[in-house]
Amino acid sequence: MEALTQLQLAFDAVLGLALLWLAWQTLASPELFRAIVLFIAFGLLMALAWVRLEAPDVALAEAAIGAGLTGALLLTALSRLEPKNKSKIPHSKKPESEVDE
Amino acid sequence: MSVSDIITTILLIAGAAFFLVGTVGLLRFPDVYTRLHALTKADNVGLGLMVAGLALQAESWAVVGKLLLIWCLVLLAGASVAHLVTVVARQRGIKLWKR
Amino acid sequence: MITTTFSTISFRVVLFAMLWWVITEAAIDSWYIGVPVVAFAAWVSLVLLPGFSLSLPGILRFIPFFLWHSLRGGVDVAWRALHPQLPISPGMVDYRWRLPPGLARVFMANTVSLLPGTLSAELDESCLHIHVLDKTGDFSSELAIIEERVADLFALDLSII
Amino acid sequence: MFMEMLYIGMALFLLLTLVAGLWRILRGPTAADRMLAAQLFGTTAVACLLLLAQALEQPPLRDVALVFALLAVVAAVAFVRRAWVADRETEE
Repeated sequence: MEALTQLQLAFDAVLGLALLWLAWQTLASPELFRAIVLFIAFGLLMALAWVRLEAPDVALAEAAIGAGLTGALLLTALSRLEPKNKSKIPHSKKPESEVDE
Repeated sequence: MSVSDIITTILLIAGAAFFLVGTVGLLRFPDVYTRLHALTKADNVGLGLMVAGLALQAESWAVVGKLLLIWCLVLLAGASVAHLVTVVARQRGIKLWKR
Repeated sequence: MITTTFSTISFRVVLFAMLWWVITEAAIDSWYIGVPVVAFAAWVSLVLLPGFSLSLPGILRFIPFFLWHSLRGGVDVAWRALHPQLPISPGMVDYRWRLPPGLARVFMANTVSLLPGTLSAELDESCLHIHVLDKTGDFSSELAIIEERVADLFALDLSII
Repeated sequence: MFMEMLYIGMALFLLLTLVAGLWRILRGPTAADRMLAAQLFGTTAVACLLLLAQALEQPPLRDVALVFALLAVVAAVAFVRRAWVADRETEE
């Protein structure tokens, strides 16, 4: 019993920390697209958190609305916004390239 | 511990190993296309093994069916998304990685 | 468009009834909603995707083939990802279709994406363009085998085309 | 007892690989890479949910997993259809 509780505690701790960190990264991201992807990831983890809180129905809503639909809507919104914002807000400090090393 | 428990244990650990490999591939592979390879294959096999392991423990045939349904959906989603991303990446002119 | 036969309709109805049974985890009292939903789903599916032929022995032969090769695909990509030198040399390969246009080609493209070292990139009239993880491998014979299996599944004969 | 520990332990392991995958979202370099990482999250979360459904004896969690499997595609397709075109100038 003891070991099982500890494992569950470890799971909850990792989940909680990852959520906090993701939330912070989402808010702090200067790049809108990255913020949206982080938000989708946040929604997925949040659904897992609801599961751990024994609320599968809320988890269902979170997965469907939070991660799926809101993510898609935000991406669509971004594609509408982008041309106007391009001149005002710098996207990222260095230009992206397709090969990292 | 029964025989089915032992098989489940093996399948779950193998499945988890494939998920780890998927993440390693995602982090190590050099371009979008190769990362897609790692994702579609390793993850689908990982989930497949996990589904097989959990199906052995399922309480009814309907649950086995539901697990298989979830796996099929993920397979379909993985393959379609991989294809879409590849098409658009090629249209955008993202070059293939060369050593 | 192929005419909708009785067997197509009954096949779809049985398929959706099984799906409902699985989704509700065999709850008996859910069939009040289930019966109209199954009928509606079968009707919509016939409108969206008119009947096509599948061969049952083809399906039964395809499943173990697919499972075995996707497992191989997973092991292959695992080996490459974990190897310290990262033994990959990606490239593009073209494969000339023998399958007729339509659902069978789409199905093959999706299957190819899940099998070892290949990822379908583009479908056009004559060729399937494939991204391969290691261009030194022999892909054309492997792809021909996959194509035969898919043709078998859809009850098609490749030699006629 | 052992089986419950195995399920939770595996779920924890999957969660850790998921956190490792976050690095790809942060790092990029292209938008597609970020989206792929999110896609991976979806699959891993499905496996995680199935394990938890078995461990906590909560069959409804399988329905959550089903929704996850379906909705992972929605975001990815929205990305391919819309957002990728929008950030054309930021790459290359």
